[in-house]
Amino acid sequence: MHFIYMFLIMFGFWIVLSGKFDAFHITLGVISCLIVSFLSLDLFFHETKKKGRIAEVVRFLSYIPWLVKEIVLATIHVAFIALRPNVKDNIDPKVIMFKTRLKKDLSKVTFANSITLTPGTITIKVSDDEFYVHALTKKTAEGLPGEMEERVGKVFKEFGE
Amino acid sequence: MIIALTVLLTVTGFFFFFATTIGLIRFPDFYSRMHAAGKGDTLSSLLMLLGLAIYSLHHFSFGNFLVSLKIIFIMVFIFLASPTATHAIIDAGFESGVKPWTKEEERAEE
Amino acid sequence: MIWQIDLMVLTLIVFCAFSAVMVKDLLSAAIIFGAYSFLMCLLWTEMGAVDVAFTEAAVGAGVSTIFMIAAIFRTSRSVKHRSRGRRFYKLIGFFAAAVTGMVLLYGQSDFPGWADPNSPASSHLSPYFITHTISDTAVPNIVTSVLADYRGFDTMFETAVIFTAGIAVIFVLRQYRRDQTDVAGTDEVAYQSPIIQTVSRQMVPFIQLFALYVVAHGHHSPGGGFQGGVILGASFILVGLSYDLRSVLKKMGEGPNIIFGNLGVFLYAGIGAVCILLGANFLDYSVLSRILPATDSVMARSHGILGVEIGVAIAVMAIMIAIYVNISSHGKYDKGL
Amino acid sequence: MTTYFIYAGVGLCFLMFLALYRVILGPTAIDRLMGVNVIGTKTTVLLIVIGLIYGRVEMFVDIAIAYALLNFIATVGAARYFQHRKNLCSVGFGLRHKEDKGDTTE
Repeated sequence: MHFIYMFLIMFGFWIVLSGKFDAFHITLGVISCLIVSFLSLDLFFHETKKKGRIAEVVRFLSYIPWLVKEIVLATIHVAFIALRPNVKDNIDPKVIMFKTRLKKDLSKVTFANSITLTPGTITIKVSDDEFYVHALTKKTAEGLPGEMEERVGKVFKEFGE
Repeated sequence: MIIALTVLLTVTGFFFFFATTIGLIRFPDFYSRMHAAGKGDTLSSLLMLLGLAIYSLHHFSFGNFLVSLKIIFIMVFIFLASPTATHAIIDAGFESGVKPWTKEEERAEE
Repeated sequence: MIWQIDLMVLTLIVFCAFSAVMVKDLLSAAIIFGAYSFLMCLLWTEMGAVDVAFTEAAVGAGVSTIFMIAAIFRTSRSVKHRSRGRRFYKLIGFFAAAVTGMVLLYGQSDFPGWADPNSPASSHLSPYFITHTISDTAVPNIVTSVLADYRGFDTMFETAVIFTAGIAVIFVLRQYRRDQTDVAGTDEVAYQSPIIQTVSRQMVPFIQLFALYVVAHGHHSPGGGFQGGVILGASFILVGLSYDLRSVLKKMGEGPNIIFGNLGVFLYAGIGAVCILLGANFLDYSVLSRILPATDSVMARSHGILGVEIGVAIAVMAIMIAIYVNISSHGKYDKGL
Repeated sequence: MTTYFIYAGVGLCFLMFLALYRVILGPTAIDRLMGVNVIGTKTTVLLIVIGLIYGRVEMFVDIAIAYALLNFIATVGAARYFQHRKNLCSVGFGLRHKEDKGDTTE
């Protein structure tokens, strides 16, 4: 079952890459997709999981607009600091540590990368449930884990429901 | 219309590239420089690539549409890879024991 | 050629090259050399040499940087610094380099100008390739048809050179121990980061498919066997980097890898040998139309090129993996970078 | 529009000069790695810009994809080095620092 999913995803990617629809190239595409699916199936679907994957993808996509908004804010934030005359007065970096309630690897990864992309914070290290985060200012440090953890948890159905 | 959008997106992206590269030079320590490098690169390259993807739809044809899709694939890839690379670098710095710059230390030195 | 960008990139390259030579720390030198390769690729692209740029992007920017870092990881990171008694030798070295540079510059004046339409290459050879490629081989990308058909013999030995390099690395570095199987070593520490592991796990299949696309579409777009093979090898290297060496060896063990390397070269030479058996010259693919169904001699050349490219890709992929595994594990196949 | 893209390309090259400051002057190896990563993303964009100037994007976009992929792999590879060798070995130019301490582990 996973094999078929993976084959279809790979074949879609091949169509985008190839852009040629004669029989010869389609055959090559099918062979290539089979080879890749055979080679990397265990990498692509690591956690053997039940249904609900599609719903998860949909929820993840609905999470992205919020993330994009945060990225824009983050870049403006950094740009603002960088272009102002005295950099050292405007920042007050510190490393903070907090524990997360997220369990799954995938949600931890999403959370960590979201932290990296949001204003003034970068994930330094993730070990088990401890997150080490470098924050550029005091204000951004206080905002963690906060709203984002809720949102990521909702995407991956972490907190029961 | 398409050209106006392209110019708008690329100029915005270029501005962010510029600002964060300035940040790359001006920030005091490794970690805060990484803020500039990681965040700035992601958004600005996404914006510029989006502008270029839209521009390649200028003369619409199926081939150009596929080119746009490929550029969008690069965007998705950068969206995933850039924060990961940032994390890899900053983790390497943390592992090898780079001291973060803090305001307290600055004051103590004075 | 866009001279504004050309000038800027060239200046950047010179800066990079100088600092890569000047810096004492070898790891920094390797990293700066990566930047040098990036810019070099940009320069080739900007000059219109797309296939060369692709090779530079695949080999120079990606894989060779990792090879160098792995080599530094297993050896030493700093240059031995001797303060006295070296000045004389340095002076000799500088003098030799200066003389060679001057001779090269002098010899360069006899070359035809950049893109000179009257030079022998572009008045005799190139027009033939440009006008005959489609009618001879039905391959739109001239570089591919020149590499794999018109000068197929040359490319075969290029593949053999890469194969020899891989064999040499295995011979020099590989250490066999009696109490060890292929997948040994229990003290391997994986990359301590779930983020990098998860993201690269999702990316590896796409990288592999892209590599196969590059191989299969060498006829129509830049790329081909070499580039596709390197990227395919790089995907395995990424597995090794983000997990550990064992997961690479689980996918591509030592034995199968060497077999693949041999198979690639064998495929190339074998296609040539089949041509001899069918009564034509070595690597004259047009005669393959007799055994391939529903192909005329033009399409046979096209398919012959594809077969050869696949052979190159397999060989290059296997050799890339072999070199990475051997360098990064000191030939012990236990712990990677 | 071609002129606009040429200016965009020149601008990106100019930004690469700024990033090259970090690559060349360090101070540590990991700062250099950061600078190289920044140059890498700019190059990916610049490749497509050059493609648009030549009007042959479909050729250049493949290189840009390969580039983005391999930039990531190289960065991970270089970062992986520091997982096992924990010293940064802060050295600058041979011109500025006469005595290098060098790597002492192993």
